Amino acid sequence: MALLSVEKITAGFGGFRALDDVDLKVGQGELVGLIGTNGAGKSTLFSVATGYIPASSGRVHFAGQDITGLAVHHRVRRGLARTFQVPREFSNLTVFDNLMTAAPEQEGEKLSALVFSRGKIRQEEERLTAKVCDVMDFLNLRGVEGELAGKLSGGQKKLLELGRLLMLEPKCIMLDEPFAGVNPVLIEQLCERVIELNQRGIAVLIIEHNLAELARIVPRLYAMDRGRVIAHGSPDAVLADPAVREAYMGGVI
Amino acid sequence: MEGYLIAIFISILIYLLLAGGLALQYGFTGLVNFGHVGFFAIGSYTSALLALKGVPIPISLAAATALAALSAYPLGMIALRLGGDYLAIVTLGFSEAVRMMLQTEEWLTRGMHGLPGIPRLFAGWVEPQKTDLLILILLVVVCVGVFFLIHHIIKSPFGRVIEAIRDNEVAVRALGKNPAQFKTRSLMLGAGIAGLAGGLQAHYLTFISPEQYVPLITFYIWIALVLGGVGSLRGVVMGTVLLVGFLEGSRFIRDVIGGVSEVQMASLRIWVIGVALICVILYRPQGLFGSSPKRSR
Amino acid sequence: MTQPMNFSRRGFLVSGTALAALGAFSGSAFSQSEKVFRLGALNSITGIGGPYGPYMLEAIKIAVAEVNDAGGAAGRKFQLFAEDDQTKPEAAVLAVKKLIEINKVEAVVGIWPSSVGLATMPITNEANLITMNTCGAPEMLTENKKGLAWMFQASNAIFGSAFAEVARQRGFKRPAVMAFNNSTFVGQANHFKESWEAKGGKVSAFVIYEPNQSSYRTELSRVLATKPDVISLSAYRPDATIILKEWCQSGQDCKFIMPGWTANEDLVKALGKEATEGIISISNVAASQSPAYKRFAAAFKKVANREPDIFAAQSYDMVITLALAIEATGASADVLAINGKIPSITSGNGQAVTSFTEGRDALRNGKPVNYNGASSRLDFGKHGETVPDFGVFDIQDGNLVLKETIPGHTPA
Amino acid sequence: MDWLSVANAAINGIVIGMLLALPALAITLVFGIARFPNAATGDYMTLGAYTTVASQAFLGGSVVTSVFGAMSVTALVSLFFYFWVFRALAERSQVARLIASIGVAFAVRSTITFFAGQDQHVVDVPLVRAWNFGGIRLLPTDLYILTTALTALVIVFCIMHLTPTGRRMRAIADNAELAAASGIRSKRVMIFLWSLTGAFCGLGGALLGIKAVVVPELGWELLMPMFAGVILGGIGSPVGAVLGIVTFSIAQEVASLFAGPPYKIVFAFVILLCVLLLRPQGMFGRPMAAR
Repeated sequence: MALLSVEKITAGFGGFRALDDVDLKVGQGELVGLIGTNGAGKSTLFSVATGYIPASSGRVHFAGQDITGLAVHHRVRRGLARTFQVPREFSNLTVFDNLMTAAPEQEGEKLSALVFSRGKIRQEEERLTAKVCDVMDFLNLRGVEGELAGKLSGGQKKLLELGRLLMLEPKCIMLDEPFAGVNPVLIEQLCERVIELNQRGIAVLIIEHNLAELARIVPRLYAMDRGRVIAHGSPDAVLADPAVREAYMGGVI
Repeated sequence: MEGYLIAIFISILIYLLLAGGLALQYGFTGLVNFGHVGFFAIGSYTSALLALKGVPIPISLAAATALAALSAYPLGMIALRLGGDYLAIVTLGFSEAVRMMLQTEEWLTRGMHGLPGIPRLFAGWVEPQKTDLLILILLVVVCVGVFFLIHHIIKSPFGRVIEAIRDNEVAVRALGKNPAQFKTRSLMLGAGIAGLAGGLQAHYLTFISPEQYVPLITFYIWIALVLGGVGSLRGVVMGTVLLVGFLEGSRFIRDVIGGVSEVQMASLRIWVIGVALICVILYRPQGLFGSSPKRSR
Repeated sequence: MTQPMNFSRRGFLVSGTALAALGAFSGSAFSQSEKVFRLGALNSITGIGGPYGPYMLEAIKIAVAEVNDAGGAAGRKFQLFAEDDQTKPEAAVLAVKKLIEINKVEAVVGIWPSSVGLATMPITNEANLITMNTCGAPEMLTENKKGLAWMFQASNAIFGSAFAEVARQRGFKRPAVMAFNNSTFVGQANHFKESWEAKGGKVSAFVIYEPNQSSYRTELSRVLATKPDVISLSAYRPDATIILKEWCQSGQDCKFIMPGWTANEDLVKALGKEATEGIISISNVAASQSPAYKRFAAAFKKVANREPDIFAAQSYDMVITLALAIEATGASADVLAINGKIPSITSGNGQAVTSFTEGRDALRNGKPVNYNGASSRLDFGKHGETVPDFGVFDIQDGNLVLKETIPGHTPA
Repeated sequence: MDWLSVANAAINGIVIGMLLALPALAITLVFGIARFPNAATGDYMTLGAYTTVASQAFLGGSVVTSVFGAMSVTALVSLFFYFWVFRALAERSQVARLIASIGVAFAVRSTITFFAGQDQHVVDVPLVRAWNFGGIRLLPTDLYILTTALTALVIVFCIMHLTPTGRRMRAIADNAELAAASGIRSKRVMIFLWSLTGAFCGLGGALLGIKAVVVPELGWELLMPMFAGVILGGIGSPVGAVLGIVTFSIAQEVASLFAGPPYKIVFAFVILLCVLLLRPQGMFGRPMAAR
């Protein structure tokens, strides 16, 4: 039984069909890649799966439940989390606060608690601080903990976004081009972390343009073109698929 | 002399409360509220009407705060569904709707005739000349309290989330939090503070009428925020002092320089505000007294 | 939190000191002479009062000059301090505090809207200041608890019933009412309706409109649809201009009764003779006949290059009345004593006078006087209200022509 | 309420709506291209009205030449503020530009009142009687205004669809990033945009001055209904702005027959809210995709 399964999804705006009858499955603890040219519908698929864009038909199932009609935040609370193509850091907050904010279901987010259970909040903050430190150690963000997130480099922002997801303790993470605009050293580091997370049992779905890097780490791959899934299977099989070669500029990969 | 200074400070402090509420909404949550004066009006009329019915002033002030905050709830629900761009026009429309209601529902508000004879704060406690001083002291206490509260809120986990919403709402949703919930609360908090300011003003002026609650008041508060700097409480305080100080201080300019007619002076005053606003935004985006926003821990 | 509060405290101190310095400056500059009466003018220079306030201030300046040129009242010269209330109560409160605290004025004249009158009354009462205004709200009378406020404009109630009286005398059968939505005009409209219906008539339409619109055609059509033979139009000049323009274009026949401060030469200038022909304009008095008015109008024209409106005339009278009261009480009298003299120098069987010098000379000869002003005979009721005679004018070929004078009376 | 008064109210709404369509179009174009609600729009109109009065009084020109004069003056002022203020704020937040435009509004209006005072002025045009068609009244003046507004709108739509600059303008309004990527030079477009919107505000103000009276708050007071109309039509959509403001004006006028004049604004506002809740992008706006 798949953890995330997208079934016969169609979506579009205006007269334009961004997704056309798309099926996609990510199993428990699996590491899956998603490739395609610009405008193939990859990011739109992410947005439909996570609830940012409504599907005009089709269903989304997660952990055995139909989540098609759920709001974004409800899906996240069930363990389905994503990053964005362009990093969406909280630019005027420090790296530390970015991570602290990400922790789910905090007592201190309730206004009444600010008055009535201040002790509880203090304990909670201490517990979360420890967790944030773990995450920062894991992602090597210790040195920049007090920096404003807006001042980080592109690669560090991607790490930070990954860190925020980790604070959520998700079951499945969807990474939208995590390596784009990141220097090679950091890519290496990011790759390792993603693999390590996957080994801890978190399912991962990655959109990536860097096919070489992707083929190296994922055992299974989907390819999309013009809103449809045109191939899926092992990286070698997908990359050899004529339809995929055709979509990628007449076979030059 | 002292009496006049007290009056100016009272007026500064009332604006300061309004600015504090708006700072919470815009400066820290990113809500573009252009109907702040509507909450101010609701507070004024609630407290005044209750007090005229014989309700003790502390209770009527509490009611004013509560009702202003509650009135923000449905507004938030509607406006937040529509998304950021629309909040400005929806809130502006709301404040005009409130004013029209105050003008029209004569059975309740006496319409354009206004409400005279509102019980004054501390009336009968001391000799009449001293009540203003007591009101000033009360306002200072209230302001310090409210700003302490705002400070406390923005340093809390709740504050972290609203600032995150200001910076990137989409990402907050990606963290499993419902921004609408936080935004509604921030809107209500700010509205409640404005309502309290309204109640205090009513019991200070002892006369209120719908003409006092025009959108210009909202714009003045925005100007104060932008002049001082949005992202910090220090900027908010300084911006308000500067604006009200200028509006009032410009009376003296004419006494001193002369040669400018009253009509021209009024035009000049607005002109200076307009040009100052442009220049601050162009050349000092963080405001005259603001530093770039940063959370300290 | 310590940070922001420190700063705000410093801000308070800095601005406070600056203001104190300025206050000391303006105070010291003017206080050499003891024989001065410090007079505050609180006018609506900007805001809705913008078309009237600046001219009221001009009128006050003319009167002040007249008194000072004659050597002052009981030897005391007027020293004028002018402030703009922006036609807003909360701005007025600060302005009046400044006049009291910094300029140490002993009387405030020229208050125009009722909202400002009502908002400043508690403050002026507390400071024992004489105030003279043109406010028409009935609450002014009840709030005038110390008897220090003097209403130079007839109250809405008196105005409204005078309108109804004129409508009846002219033989109209189906009057309609249109009014600008503010306390003065809504009050007038209500009293028109009441006093018309009290004598068994019916009002064909009753419309209160919102100001600041670019067209009032829908409101006007609603009134015209009931085919009234006369419309009681309580309006200011900008909205009256639009409404009359639209009425004229509609081609429907009907007359208008309007307050004199709107239906005057300026309105004719804005609209032309055709649209204003036959408008019935009601003012406090047969103003143009009074010598006080003639003298004032001549002086006013020199400065402002136009006829004074009724508010300007009232503002002029405020200063002259005050000057005569000071003259009657003597140089060393305090404010309350001066206030006490106001009724006796404006009514009673004293010698009728129409200017300050005339009144002063009579008073110096020990004769009682009765000042008949540029705006009305100025007889004050027991709450400080004027109950003037009304002059009924027709606009004919662009000129105001006096048709009759009717006595005003307070409705029961 | 009989149908005659409803019809007359609707006609009045159409005239006011068409008149306001000119500045509303300016608002929506600025919103689409420069990306902010320009609060100075109202005071550009006021400037247009005052310029018409002034050129009539001092230069003694006819109404038509005065109106053209007003259009050029507002276009120049609009360009001036583009070069001084809005160009420099292109990279800043929407709210920054909005607040700056409030500053511009204050500066323009106070400059006018400094020289012209607070009192009202009128544009000198002869009064003409209405034509009466069985109770439905049509004003010749209104027809002139309607024709002028329509002509101006047709011209601008032609410009936007037929000239290269106009096409560039629409491309930027559609998608600024894409337009920049495909090498559209936006400076010329911006100059064109600001002079066009300035001229339109000036024309709208002048026409309003002819229809009503010229007071300092003339344009400022109309900001709310104009923004509401633009939103109703869908922000950034030129056709939407015109239809939106006309619909809004008709709704306001007809509403005042039923709800009473003071609630006119409230009622029109409720309509706006309902439309937005059902169709958040406005009547003619396109839904925006999040990326």
